[in-house]
Amino acid sequence: MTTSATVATDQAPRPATIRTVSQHIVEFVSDSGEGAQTAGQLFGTIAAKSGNGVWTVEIIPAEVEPPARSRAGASGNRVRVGTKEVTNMGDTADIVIAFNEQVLYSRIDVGALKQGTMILLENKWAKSGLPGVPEAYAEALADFARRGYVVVEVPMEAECLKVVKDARRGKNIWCLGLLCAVYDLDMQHVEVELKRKLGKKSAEVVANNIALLTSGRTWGDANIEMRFNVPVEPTTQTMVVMNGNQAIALGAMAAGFEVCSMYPITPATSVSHHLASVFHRSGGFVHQAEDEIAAIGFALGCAYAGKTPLTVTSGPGLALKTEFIGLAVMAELPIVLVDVQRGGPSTGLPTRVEQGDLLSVLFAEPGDAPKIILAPATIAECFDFMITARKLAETFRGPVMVLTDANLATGQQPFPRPELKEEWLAPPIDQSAWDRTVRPYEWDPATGLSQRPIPGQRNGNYVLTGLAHDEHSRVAYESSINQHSMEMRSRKLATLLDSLKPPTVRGDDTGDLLVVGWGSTLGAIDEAIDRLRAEGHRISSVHLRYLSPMEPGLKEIFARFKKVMTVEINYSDDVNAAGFTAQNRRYSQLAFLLRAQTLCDVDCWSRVPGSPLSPSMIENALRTHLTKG
Amino acid sequence: MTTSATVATDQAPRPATIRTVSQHIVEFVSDSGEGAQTAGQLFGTIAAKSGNGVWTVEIIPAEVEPPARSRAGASGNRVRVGTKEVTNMGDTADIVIAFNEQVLYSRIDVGALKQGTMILLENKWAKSGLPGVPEAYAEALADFARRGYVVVEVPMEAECLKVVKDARRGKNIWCLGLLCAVYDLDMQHVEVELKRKLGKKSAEVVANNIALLTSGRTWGDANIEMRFNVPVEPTTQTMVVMNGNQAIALGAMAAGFEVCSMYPITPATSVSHHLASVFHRSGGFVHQAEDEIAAIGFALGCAYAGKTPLTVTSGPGLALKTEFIGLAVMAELPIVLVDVQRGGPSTGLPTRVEQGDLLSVLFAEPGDAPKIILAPATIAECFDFMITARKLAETFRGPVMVLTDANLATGQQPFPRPELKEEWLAPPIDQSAWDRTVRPYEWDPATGLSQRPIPGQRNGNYVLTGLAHDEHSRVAYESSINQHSMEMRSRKLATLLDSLKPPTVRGDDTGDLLVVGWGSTLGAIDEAIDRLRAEGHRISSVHLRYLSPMEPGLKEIFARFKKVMTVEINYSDDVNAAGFTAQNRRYSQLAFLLRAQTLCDVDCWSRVPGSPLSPSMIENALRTHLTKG
Amino acid sequence: MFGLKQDWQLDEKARHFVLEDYEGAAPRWCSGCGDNAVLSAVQRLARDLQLVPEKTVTVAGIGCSSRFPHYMKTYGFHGLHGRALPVASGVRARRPDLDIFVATGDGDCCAIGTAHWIHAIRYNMKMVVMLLDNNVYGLTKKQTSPTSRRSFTSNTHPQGSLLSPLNPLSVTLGITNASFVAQTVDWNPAHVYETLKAAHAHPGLAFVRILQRCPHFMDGHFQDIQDDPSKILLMTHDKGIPIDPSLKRLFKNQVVHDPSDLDAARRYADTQDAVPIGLFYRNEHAERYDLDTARGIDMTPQQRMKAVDAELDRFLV
Amino acid sequence: MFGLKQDWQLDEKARHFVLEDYEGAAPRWCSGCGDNAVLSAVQRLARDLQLVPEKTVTVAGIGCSSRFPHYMKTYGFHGLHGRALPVASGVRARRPDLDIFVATGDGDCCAIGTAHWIHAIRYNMKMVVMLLDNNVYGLTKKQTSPTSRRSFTSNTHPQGSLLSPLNPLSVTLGITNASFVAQTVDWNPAHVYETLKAAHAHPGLAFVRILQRCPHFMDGHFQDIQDDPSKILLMTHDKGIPIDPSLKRLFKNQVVHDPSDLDAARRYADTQDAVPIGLFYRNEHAERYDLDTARGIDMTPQQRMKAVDAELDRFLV
Ligand SMILES: Cc1ncc(C[n+]2csc(CCOP(=O)(O)OP(=O)(O)O)c2C)c(N)n1
Ligand SMILES: Cc1ncc(C[n+]2csc(CCOP(=O)(O)OP(=O)(O)O)c2C)c(N)n1
Ligand code: SF4
Ligand code: SF4
Ligand SMILES: [Mg+2]
Ligand SMILES: [Mg+2]
Repeated sequence: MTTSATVATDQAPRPATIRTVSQHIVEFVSDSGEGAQTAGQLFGTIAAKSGNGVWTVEIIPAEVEPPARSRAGASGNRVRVGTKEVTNMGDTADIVIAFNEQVLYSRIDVGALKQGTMILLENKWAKSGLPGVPEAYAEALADFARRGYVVVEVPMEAECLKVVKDARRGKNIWCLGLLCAVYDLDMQHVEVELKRKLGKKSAEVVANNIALLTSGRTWGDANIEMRFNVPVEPTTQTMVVMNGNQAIALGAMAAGFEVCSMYPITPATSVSHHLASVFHRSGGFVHQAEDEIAAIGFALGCAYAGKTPLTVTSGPGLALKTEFIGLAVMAELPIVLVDVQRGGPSTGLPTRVEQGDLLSVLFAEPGDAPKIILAPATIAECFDFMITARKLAETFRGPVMVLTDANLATGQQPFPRPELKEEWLAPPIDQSAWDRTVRPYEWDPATGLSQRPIPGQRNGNYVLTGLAHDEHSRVAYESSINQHSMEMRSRKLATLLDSLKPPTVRGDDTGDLLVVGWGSTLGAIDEAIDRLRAEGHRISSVHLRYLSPMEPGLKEIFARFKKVMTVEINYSDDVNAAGFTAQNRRYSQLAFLLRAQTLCDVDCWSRVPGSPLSPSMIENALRTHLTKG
Repeated sequence: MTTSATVATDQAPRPATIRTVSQHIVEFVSDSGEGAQTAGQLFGTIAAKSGNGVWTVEIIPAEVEPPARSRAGASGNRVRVGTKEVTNMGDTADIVIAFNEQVLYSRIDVGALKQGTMILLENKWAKSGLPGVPEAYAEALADFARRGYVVVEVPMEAECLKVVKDARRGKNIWCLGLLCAVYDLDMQHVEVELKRKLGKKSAEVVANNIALLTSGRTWGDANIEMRFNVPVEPTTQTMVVMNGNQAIALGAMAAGFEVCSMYPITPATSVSHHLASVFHRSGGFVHQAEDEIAAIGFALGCAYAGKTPLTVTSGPGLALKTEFIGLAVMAELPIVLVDVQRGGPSTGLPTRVEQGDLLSVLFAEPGDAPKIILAPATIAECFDFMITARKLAETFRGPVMVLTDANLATGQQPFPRPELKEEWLAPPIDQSAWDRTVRPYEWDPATGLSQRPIPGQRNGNYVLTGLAHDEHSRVAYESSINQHSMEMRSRKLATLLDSLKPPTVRGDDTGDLLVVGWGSTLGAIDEAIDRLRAEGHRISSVHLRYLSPMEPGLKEIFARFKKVMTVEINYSDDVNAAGFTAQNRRYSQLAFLLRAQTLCDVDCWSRVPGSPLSPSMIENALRTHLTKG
Repeated sequence: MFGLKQDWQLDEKARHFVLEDYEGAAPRWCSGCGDNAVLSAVQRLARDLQLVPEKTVTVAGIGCSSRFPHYMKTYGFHGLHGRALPVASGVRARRPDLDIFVATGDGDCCAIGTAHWIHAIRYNMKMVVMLLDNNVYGLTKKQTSPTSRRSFTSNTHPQGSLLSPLNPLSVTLGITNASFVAQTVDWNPAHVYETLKAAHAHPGLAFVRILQRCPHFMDGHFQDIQDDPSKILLMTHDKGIPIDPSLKRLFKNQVVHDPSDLDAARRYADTQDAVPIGLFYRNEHAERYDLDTARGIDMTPQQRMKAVDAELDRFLV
Repeated sequence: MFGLKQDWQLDEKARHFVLEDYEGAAPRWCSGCGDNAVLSAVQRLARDLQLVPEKTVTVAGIGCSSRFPHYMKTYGFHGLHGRALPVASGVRARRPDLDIFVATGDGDCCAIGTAHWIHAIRYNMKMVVMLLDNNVYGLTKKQTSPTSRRSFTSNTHPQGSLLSPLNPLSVTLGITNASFVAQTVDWNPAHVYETLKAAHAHPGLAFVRILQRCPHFMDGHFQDIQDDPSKILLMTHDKGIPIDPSLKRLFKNQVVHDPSDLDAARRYADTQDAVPIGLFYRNEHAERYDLDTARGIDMTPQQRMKAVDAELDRFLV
């Protein structure tokens, strides 16, 4: 963040120590509805706009309106800012702004704090009239001290009440002002952003907010000694900042999708919220169907009629789509399905992150159902892969599954603004006459590829069917046709595989340990490995984007390392726990695939904490493996 | 078959050459509705009752009423009889009784005939008034001669009309009489069986049928020279004969199931047909739900209320149950799901055999959903495994998947009559008070096992949920609970695995090639291997019944063979076909699992002909692998 | 190109279609199966209306009746059991230019497809939906269907089915936004034809239940109604299905029913002593979801890109 | 042991249950959420009827309203979105001894659960089904539901929803074998209570639609009806829901409606200008599938084995 030239306060600032840091983690936590999420997002946007790297993570309670002052009710945002690109949520927070001590405990529970974390804590609870509250507050203060946190008690509400009547509504902005002091931000920039955020709100509301912001800043300047500066590196690139679901929505528009057919399910739904608010501007529409089966059925109707559709879902919804995905494979209908993975199995942890759907997406359909599976690893890739996915779906005539997760879905990150290309858009529906000598499934025996007629194309008439069928799409009764058509559908994967390059190894090409990952863990894995390499460990990583077909050359890469393991956010039996052995153990999902694929003894370290893996969790796990041999 | 002492005919038999054979294959084929299936079944039953080994395979047209005289319309039965137990459909037919030459072609197309096969062919077509028919018939006769088949033209309809007015209705029984001549059967036994089959039909109908039977026999004795004898080995065992779906239905009753909740789907439905006709006698009922989702939902309601339910389905229906299976795993509800596999993907080949659902059953559910998977390999096992499956479901508190296929479903085989045990039955629903100190998911940390309260049990009250939950079944918000409960559910598989013995190797313990199979292919694989061993090849086999957890000790067994491969009826890329390599190739389903599990380079030979694999198809494929090295 | 000026359509005018132009693969239904009669009615209708074959799409689920698309020489979608209606809705969504016919069975529509049936009626997207109701599961060989009569003995209910049949008409008439509900019988080709013609002309989803004979599994099931025309209640009205004078003579049991009267329609749908045929209800002004889903199909690539660019800019840092 | 002589039940008589005995986890609904009112009505009803807690099962799908089972101290099944009714039917199938309450939301029941809703009504297995209809998807944070009013702005329809709301009452009343259909409003505890009491007493499936406030996402949505009792049409009848005199005074807009009159019930269900509350329809003699599914529960192991042995013998060679 840039250091502000002037300080917009009517009070002389206290002299402060400014510490320059390359990255910093701030959390806002409040009861649900108190605005910590908004304040966090604003802070992230301001940081990004001033040129910092940023990664934000939403802190979301599981219930709509959880009880006040409860661990289950914590709502807010973590914002990690850095001089360079920030690729993940990082480890422990440097500063936490907490509206009460109970929501703070939910962060302590998940290990978000460390000794030395500075806590800016609302202090009104000390004098609260609510039964038990002052005691709980006092107890917590003592506990925090024992834990080595640096607590700054802040009279948030009291200060707000000096400016506005309803403190609950403005506390978040006041705290943003407080942070402006800590990071010595340019208040003009901040005000611009705040006003933009307030949008069409009344002049009075805007004035109130500015007053709160200023008050927070003033109080901070007067009362808080620590100052941090996260320097900015100059860049000429135009950047955008958004979360993964927004990136998917915009990517879908840029890719020329015109139909998103869905049924609401967390954490996928917000893709369609984003789309619904703007899709019509580019001529598209969101169909909210009566259920997930109808959603994909509707989508495949669109596909048959010439428009490659998008459908977005998550675990339980994915399960319901299984039968139709099988039809899409069998009848070779292009469709892009985004699965925003959440905690499973079953309803599981609906708002939490997991990478548990890989095997499901690969194998769920009864019978052989080869399909393409992609996994973006960054917010920018969420955008880009939509363009790739639509092209792949059409070229390879079938479903393309895009796996993201709750971490990408809600994580915000700046990335270079994509320059749209007309070729990204879907071409208009071809209505020229079809060459009647070409069969509707005229599979190229070498590639399995074929062209499909679209209703309206004269002479193209054919009847699509989920039954085994020949090149004419006629129901096949002979066994040779079944074998052949299965082969043709499978061959498409081999064809795509042929065009893929082996993944690049990050770090040295040989070494003691190679870590393989996929999806949202990219940044955290890289950061963990960088630390270990800095310590001198011979460790490298590979991150996969194509899971089906699996990227080529892995066996050869693996052979150059003493040991290979995956790091994943899904379940595996822990070989160190009593009763599990290398024999009876169930592996994490990518590890399982890689073992079958390469026959290398690929190990895994995986966890299902319902939250992203932090670099240090990974670092510790890897260190154990490095020292074990 | 026993040689009859007296011959029930009023005409002196022509002297005949009797050839004694250890096994023989007879096929009946007709247009749909002409009764070849009934005649074939009767023939099989008679053979079984006289003490022969028998295996029957249904020949089913894909349509309800396919066109007459068409390849697609062939309907009938293959009956393989033997002195010893018959474990599969065998290779080519020795005798085919065909009601017209076109349906015969459908058998020729699938390679069911060989040079020397004797064809007993209705000859009325030679003089048919239907346009083109005499020509087609003549052409076929010439073709059959070229192919080296031994054609005996039989005036079936003409002879029947001497006895009854409507030949179409009786031809099948007349042909059965014909076969009685060929195998010189005891007509008294045959008549008893025929009468039993006719059940409560009128005396006139019975008399007509006996007359037709006798007429066929007489004609055969007078006109057919060949005589075969398949000797019988004496046995003291009481045997039953039925098909796999009947065995599942009876096994379910013997296991004490009281609820079968289903939605019709071929080839699973006949399990419920069998059950529906008799289930009420043992106090059970079949619920035909509005769809497969409701079927399993209803079943899980029963499970929650204390009755372990059965549900039966096939490919598309299985796909629809995915979400609920995930819930059954998560909430640990006992249920047995029989998947009678058919050709996939999608609607695929609805009446045909495939082993294509293994990976789907294992992995379909989003998130980690460990479950038990069994695969019976014989008709007798279809019965037995129902008893095992219910016990496992209750002990391990979760879904048990039983994989059969269209081959087992409709194949008939005699097996020793099971002696029922009361302990096989489910105990009555426990309604005694629950120990209130025991939590509803009080997982034993070492095994993952726990006991569940049933509504009606005082103090047992709990709310089942598909959300991540703790031992109290309370919704879990902490990450450690998620990790722990996932581990507990996974541990159950390790616990079961501990109690399993490594599979036995059939043949020598070491050698050049080990063949691994599962499910209905057992008999055909064994037969193929026996032939190869007889030739001196060092080849053995292992057949798996537990697919999850996978049976133990495989890696050690595999290590003792130069090469290991699976034989399966599902799709794999053929490594010998252009463009496929050991690298880009997609493996058959068990092979894939074994590779991941053992890291051995398990090869595979798999095909999707929509019919069972014959011993000689397997033999040829294995021979290639043996000679390759 | 669709959505743009479609010059190529001009030469369509020169084409003339005969019955054969709508005849696909040879039907594989049993002889005497009522599906045959419905197929030929649709083919005749297509010919008479000169529907452009490549602009016509038949959509079906799975079942005997759902083999329908294979027997039309148009575009067709033979999809999944129970899921014809979502697929047809999807086909319609961006293609106002197509003619859509849906064939669905009583199992397909009223059992596994129930949710889609209810919601498709509500969406009211323009298409003709033919419920081929033989009161049984045909393709899977005689199981009870929701519309099977009580005590019907099937393979899943060998001791007789337990519940009274679900009435697809009264259910449909209970759904908000239902806009065209009719019933006919496969064995009266003239009435089938006129009913489908009216259905095709309707601006919205036209739901036509066709009592369909299945001689294979339900031999003689509708025989009584067939033999005794007085068991049919012919609903007539000048806003209803046009009735041939011969029909008027055949069906003595008649009633004048105004298809805009929903209350009366619901009452007639419940008729127990006779089978009402004709138009129960029509509302040409019901909301149509397909008018919404088709918005934007004419947009140029430039317009689309401009819009996406503008959206992207909102996220600039 | 269930199905056998249940001696242990004798000492039940000695037990007396207070409200607390039905109170499970502390409700986590928003304050002012109508679900709270319904929960407390069910708890009071259970207490007043002295339902045995361990013999009571609440079943739900997924949604805010579907959290219901967690807040009852009975057995409960919080299953899958849309699938409460098949599960409840399964619970009922072999357990005539249990009391079953189903809580389902408008998305749960009328969108993803539609097929089960229609068929559960037809099965008519004894249970109380409470449709908690807030006209929105609550748990997933404000998407349009099938019962959302037209032009409702939600996250999936920020420009306003496109269709008129599906009327769950008219649909239910169109289903063959519907046997109890009522409507009430969460903000009138007395009416909710009496309606649920009548529902519980009904021998079959009692379907109760409860208009339910969602202050979090639908602030003021039902305010007009709440503020102006004349916007409610109180249906009264001596065979209907017992009406407290105070209600009679509150709701001036009344009509006497005989709940055995299906035609009239359907007409009232379509009422546009007011919200009818009370009993639309009741038929105590409708077929009950649960009477069939429970057959054989009393059979002894010996009887079962004998039957299986006999079956096996039919397959002897
Ligand atoms: C998901 C799924 N479940 C079940 C089936 C099996 N199945 C095919 S058609 C059918 C019912 C056919 O009845 P109906 O819809 O009335 O059509 P009909 O054959 O009578 O014309 C069933 C149960 C299937 N194909 N897919
Ligand atoms: C298969 C599946 N699809 C979607 C969801 C996400 N989901 C949970 S609740 C819900 C809708 C809730 O609306 P409603 O049923 O009206 O209940 P309310 O929250 O309003 O009480 C949805 C779509 C899910 N859990 N499972
Ligand atoms: S089985 Fe019935 S419905 Fe199916 S084709 Fe034959 S007659 Fe028609
Ligand atoms: S969001 Fe609405 S329905 Fe859900 S608990 Fe809150 S008020 Fe109730
Ligand atoms: Mg039918
Ligand atoms: Mg709702």
